[in-house]
Amino acid sequence: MTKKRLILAPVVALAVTAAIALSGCAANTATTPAADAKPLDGGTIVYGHQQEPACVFGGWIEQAYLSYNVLDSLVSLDEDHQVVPWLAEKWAVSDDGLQWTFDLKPDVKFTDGSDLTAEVVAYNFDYWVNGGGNSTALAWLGGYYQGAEAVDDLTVQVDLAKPYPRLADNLTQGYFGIQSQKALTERTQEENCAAPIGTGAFIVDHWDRGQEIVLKRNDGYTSWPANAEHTGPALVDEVEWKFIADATTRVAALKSGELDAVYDVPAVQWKPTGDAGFTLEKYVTPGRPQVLTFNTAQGPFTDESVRQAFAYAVDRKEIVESIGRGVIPYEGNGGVSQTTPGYSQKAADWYTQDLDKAADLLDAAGWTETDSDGYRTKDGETLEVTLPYFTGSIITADGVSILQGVQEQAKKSGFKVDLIPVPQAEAFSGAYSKPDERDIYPGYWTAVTSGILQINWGAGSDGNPNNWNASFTDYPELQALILQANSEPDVDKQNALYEQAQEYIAEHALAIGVYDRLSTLAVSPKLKGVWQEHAQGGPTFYDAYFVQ
Amino acid sequence: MSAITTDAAASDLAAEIDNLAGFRPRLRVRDLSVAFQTTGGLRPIVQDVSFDLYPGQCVAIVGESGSGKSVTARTVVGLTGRGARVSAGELSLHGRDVSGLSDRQWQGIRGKEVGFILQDALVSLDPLRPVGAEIAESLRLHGWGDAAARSTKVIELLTSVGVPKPELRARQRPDQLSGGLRQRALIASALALAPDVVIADEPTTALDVTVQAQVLELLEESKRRGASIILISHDLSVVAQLADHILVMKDGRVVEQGAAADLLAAPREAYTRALIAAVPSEDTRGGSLSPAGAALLEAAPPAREVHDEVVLSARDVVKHFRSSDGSVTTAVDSVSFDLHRGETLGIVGESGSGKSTTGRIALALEQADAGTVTLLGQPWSSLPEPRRRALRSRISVVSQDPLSSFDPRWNVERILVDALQRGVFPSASARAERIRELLDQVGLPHAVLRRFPLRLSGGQRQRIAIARALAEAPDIIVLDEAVSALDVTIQAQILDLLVVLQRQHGLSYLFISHDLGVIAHLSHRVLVMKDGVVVESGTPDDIFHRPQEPYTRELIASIPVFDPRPAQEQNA
Amino acid sequence: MTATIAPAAPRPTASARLLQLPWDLFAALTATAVFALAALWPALLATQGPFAMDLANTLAPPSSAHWFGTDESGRDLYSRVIYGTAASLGVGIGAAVVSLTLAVILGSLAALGNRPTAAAVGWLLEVAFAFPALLLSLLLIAVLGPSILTLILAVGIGTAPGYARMVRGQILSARGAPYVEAAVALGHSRGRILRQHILPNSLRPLVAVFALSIGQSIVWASSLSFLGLGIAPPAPEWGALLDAGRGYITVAGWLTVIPGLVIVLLALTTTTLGRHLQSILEKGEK
Amino acid sequence: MTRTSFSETDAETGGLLGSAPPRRGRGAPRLVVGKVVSAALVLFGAATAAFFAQASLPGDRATVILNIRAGQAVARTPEELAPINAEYHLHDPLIVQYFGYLRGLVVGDLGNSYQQHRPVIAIIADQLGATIVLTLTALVFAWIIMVVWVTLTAGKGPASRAIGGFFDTVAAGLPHYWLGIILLLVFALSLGWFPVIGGTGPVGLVLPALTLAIPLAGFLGQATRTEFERALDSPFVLTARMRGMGETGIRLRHVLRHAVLPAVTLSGWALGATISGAVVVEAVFARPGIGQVLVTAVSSQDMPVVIGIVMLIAAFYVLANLLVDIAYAIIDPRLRRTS
Repeated sequence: MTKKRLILAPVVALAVTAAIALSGCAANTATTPAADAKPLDGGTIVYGHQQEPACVFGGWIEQAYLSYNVLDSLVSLDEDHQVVPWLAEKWAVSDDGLQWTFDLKPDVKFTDGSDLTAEVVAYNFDYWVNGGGNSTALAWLGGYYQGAEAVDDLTVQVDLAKPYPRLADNLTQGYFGIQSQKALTERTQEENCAAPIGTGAFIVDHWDRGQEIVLKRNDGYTSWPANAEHTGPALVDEVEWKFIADATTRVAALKSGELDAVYDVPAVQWKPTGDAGFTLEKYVTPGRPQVLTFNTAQGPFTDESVRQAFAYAVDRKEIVESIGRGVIPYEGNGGVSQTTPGYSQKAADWYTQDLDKAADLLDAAGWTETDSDGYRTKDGETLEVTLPYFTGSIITADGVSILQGVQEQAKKSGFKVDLIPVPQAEAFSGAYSKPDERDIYPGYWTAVTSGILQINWGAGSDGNPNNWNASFTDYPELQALILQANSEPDVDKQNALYEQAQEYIAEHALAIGVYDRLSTLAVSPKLKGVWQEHAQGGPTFYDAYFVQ
Repeated sequence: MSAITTDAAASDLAAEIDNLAGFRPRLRVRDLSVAFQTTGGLRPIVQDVSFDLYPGQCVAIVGESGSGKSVTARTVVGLTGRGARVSAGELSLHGRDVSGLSDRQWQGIRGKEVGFILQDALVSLDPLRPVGAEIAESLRLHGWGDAAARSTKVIELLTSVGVPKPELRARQRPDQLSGGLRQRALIASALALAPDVVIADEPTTALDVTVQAQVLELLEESKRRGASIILISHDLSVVAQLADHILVMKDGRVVEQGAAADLLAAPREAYTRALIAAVPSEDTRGGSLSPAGAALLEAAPPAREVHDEVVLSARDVVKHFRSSDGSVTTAVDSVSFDLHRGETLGIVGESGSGKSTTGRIALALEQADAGTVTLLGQPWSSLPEPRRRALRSRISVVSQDPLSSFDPRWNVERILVDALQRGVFPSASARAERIRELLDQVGLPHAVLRRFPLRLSGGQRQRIAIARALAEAPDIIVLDEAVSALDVTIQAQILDLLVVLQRQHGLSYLFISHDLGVIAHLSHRVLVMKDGVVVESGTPDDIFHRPQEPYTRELIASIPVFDPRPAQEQNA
Repeated sequence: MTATIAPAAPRPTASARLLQLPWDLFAALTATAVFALAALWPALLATQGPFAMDLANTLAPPSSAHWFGTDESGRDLYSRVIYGTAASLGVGIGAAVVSLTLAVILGSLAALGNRPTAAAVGWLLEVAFAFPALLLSLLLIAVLGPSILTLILAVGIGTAPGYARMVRGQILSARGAPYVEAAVALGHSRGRILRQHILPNSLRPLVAVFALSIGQSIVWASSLSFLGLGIAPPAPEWGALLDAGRGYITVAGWLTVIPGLVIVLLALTTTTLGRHLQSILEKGEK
Repeated sequence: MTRTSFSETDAETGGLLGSAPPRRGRGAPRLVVGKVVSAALVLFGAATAAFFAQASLPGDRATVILNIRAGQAVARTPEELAPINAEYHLHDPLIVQYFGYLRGLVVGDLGNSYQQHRPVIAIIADQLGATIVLTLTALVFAWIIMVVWVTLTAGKGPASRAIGGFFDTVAAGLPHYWLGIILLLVFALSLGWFPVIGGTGPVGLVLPALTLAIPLAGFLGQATRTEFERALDSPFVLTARMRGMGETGIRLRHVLRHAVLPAVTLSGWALGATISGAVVVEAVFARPGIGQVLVTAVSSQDMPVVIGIVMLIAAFYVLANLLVDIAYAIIDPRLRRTS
């Protein structure tokens, strides 16, 4: 008897385990505090984030998220997409649009005790653009920025080569946090990387690599942005910014109460998490959405008809909506996302699935034959296109499924799409970055304004091509529209120009949008006041507090 | 024949008388049968075995491998094994029925009321633990004293079985002790709680003859102190030393039983007679050991005079071995000998005496550090291997374990064909004819050609090994413990075969064995080796009757006296 | 002691022999047949194509229409598992071939090469052991790009050192076997002994190891798929299926549990086959 | 010359399972010198292999360094790359870089991370503790599971043998990440017995360690079971029974010690190899550890970190095997003197 039981034990255990695993039940729900629950003083927010960057600041969005809580920028973006004061109390631009002056808040101190002065800010500008400190800043300001200097203690002047009326908007992104000049010059690169010195609401206390960064409240905080919900130091004592790569684990830990807030809730978890009583924050990133940019310099997509055929072949909306489960918004616009100022709905609606049109266009382009697998051919050559995508940070798991949907639907019209997942190392080493290596490039780029079009479509100069132009082709007409828009001080006129640029992209099918990039948060109901930063998303803990 | 029934009836009567006298058997076994569950159904292993064991008495169970003697002994202590079906008319210990005891109840009996001694302590004591711990365990299991008392008792026990320096030995593992010492330790662990009944299952098998004598002496002593002993052995000469009553088992049945002296002197059954006749000794030399061998010997050419021609000659051969700690042992030290044509040169010695190494050097499988070996008058040991190959056909080998000397992938035919040189037997038909001839010579049916050695019996394998050794009609065969692993009747057949083959082909044998009886039976001349040195050499007559060296004398004295002739004849 | 072996029983007929198979071997053979069929002729077993999407029926739990349920794109998991058999088995077998080929070469050199060769190969093996196999795979994949071939190479090379040591051990032990000495005593040349005895006897156990190695390789390969280094999705290779299902574990557990069970089943099958093969070979031909 | 069955079985099982044949001594001082030299050679080999493997990666290392700092995946101009190439001497001939690196190794300088701007030693030191704790705990768990399971099921008739062996095989064939996810799902998510993200505390260690331990237990169990059953049939076991010893006593006091020898050898190998499993487990359970750092470093071509970790793992492997030798000698003292 005992022997039998002994042998049965693991069998039973395995069966139970399998049953529980199969049922996939995890019915944790949050205990929602009463509506009139009292705010608590202090406390520690345990936050689960996806990716761990190498440094707290830099040109990568993962760094911007952190920087935003530690470093203050000159200006901030509010909910209504208006630029509001932060370290700069006010700012002005000269009539020719070439000189910007920022008046700084007085008596602001860095957490290393040094003062925030105009000189420090000017040093920061230089550090971003010329000192290699921030490549994204370089991408934005390169070609415009000439120099920065302190006019007096609290007034800094930035000189531009060409007018850039939306400079302040761009400066609201987390890449542009102001650091202590003293720290930048006196401390080692390693120290600044791990714990940059800013004037922000939180101070980097320590970093357990691979695990978490602990942020401590800056008790002497005086420089909150105008769009903050309260004044004075942050409300919580501490933020444990944990790195948990696996989305399922993150959400589960939130549900089990181990985390107070998590970043990036997968589409499939969205509704259940909300139903379980957690606060959901969805932020649709402005800038370039997840678009498919065609290589118009080489390969089958040099032919506009083929590009258009591809756009007609795929029901992007259906794919995004079923795989995105209503959480991920469909985005038809190949230029900018629906939350970007100057968005063109017309460009977004340019193509809807029409298989007949796709077939006609392909016939017209000479891809008349069909091989045994159903792929179109021309002169014995298969209509095969390469679509490499960078796994990990750029294309999420949901994104991969969506691309597979695109592949499957394009197949019906005779396109053979080769999906190639490219691991990070390969991506960063410049793989699939040349015209002969890919036909379609999927990718997003967060931005505050439609000025992103210049980064994505701007023409390069001789010998210095614009590597960020994924079509590998300069379109002078498009470039003219964008440049004109960039320097147009009137917002409505500027937006109209940007819309024209998007329509140009749509008309020539240079790129087609697929879905909008999201920054999502799920927050425990006992934690209030967490909001997403408005320039490009990500959690802001300055106003956050616990309730009973 | 009605002898057995009469005998059994007589013993029943005796038992009854004993009972009345209060002299009851310690162990009473009636109609014990054991069968094992196999895939092909129940297989009977022991059938209807009955015997009594009285205080101070030694009952011996004799039989060859597979006869069921060990199973009988184990069943008596409830350790028959998995899948066994045991039935018994009676199985009682001290008058208490033990046939239905639970395992836990048995645990209380084993070691306390019944002691058990197995063969070779090297594997019968836990090789990873000090012998002292093993002995103490016997005490601990039955709640004897505390740890300190037990360790004192262990020393006492080791002393009582004649282990010198017991404190040191108790801390050593079996592999650090000599064969004699560890076997004594094993006995000490079995006798720790002075059990009334001692079961000794092949207690001397694989032991050197001198150690065997010591072990028998210890058993004898424990018997004198009143212990009852069940002695299991395949070796009649061992049994003859100790047994009061003997059961002869064959195929699970008792073929004959009776008082030891009577049974040995006047065996009633043919099987018992064959067993007795098969024991080789100095007295059997020149005669046959097996019934089949007798006919063969008669048919074979008569024994020839040993030729003067020296076929193999060793001069001052030395061989050292380096051990792990860097120390050097001399395995063979200045050994010289000549082997003549048609002669059997016996090399006898205990384990570690260097006799096997000597054999391997003679075969040039081992390179001597000094000295030379010549074969048929030609250089042999000094040649490099490629140049030796031409001469290899002149000398061949039969080892103790033929099975491992056959490539396991090959059947008998392939093994034998492989031994034939293409040059000598160029055609397939010539080879086929030759191997059939070889099988005839070693007395095997041609049907074995398709079989694999693993599927053959030990005797058959050894015949194949001999056939292979004969394949190219060599002048010399080195036989290294070639019959040691065989049952006594099979050994007898092989020894007879060897004699016949020698007479037929004029073979010279270098015959290496630890068994003095075998050496005495077969050899024309004998070398006695000890610690790598030849201590004495001479004719068997010299060695066995007029040993010169003290070591030889000790060796001869250790041979169990086994003379099945009736006592009065012996006296005469 | 030599046990007397009973004369061979009359040979049972083939069908009787099949019925006498141990249950685990019988189960393993059945599973092998199914796996082989799925690998060679998936269309026979699958209910639909491996990539066919049904966007109206995503993440459906196992049902009579979709035995293993559907994934986030409404693809039928059962059909995908069936179609993935070829790739997974291919990786397993391919890696086993690569691994054992390398192992035989390196192991033979280490056991039979002259002193410097043996020492160098021995050192190489030691380094290979000390070098994390995962890193080796990462680097290989980084150099060659993820593909079935890379996966085969990565897994094959990663598991080779262990088998190489085994081969070396086998050869060394075969070289010291009494039957080799018997062959020397018969006057056979070194080459003949190597050819006739040492190599066949030491390499024979590899047949069983090969079967064991297939299962291990598939488990290994699926680990690499988990790290995003395997065959590119949406190819239905099992490791890739597992990896793809991971994100849905709490809402659609079957996407992870079932491919995992299939991998375990295959590993179990090959191990069982290998074990039996080994014991058959050890027992010798009957 | 009677050979015992024991000395043979060691070589046999050890050999079949791909482990080293039991090492035999050659006298203490020579042994120590030999061990040190061979350890150094192994480390040298591992470092060399890691260096050249990294160097052979496609793509320009400076581009990678720059792209990661920027979070971009684009081609870079020579002007952009020049400062990086200068900083890390990436334009020196490979052989010069190699010898420069070796020189650093000899003096114990593993260099600085390209991405974290920190000394590699510091990066490794940060993560090492968690991985070592995980690995050792897993090893202990594996041994406990294996010993209990084998002791309970080995040599108890065909049914228990089949079931015991079945579970060994299943356990050994479980993919780490799959097992990890299932354990997480069942015991953390559904039952809530363990935290989902354990961190480095003892409670958080249980599931990750089990994830590594269960397959390892199956693997060790396969080797041990065979030996266990062989040992159960040994004469000394019969002797112990005849002494009145019970089944449990025999299994634990006598048989186990003999049976674990191959598993001890395998453990040395497993300790070195667990790192691959650790990577996966660390990912599933969001644990810090060297595995994560390794994957990140490889994908960011952070060569100094990669080589540093390789050196560390190689050293760990060498150390583990040394410990195995010692453990072996403790369990089987015969090896100390046999030749």
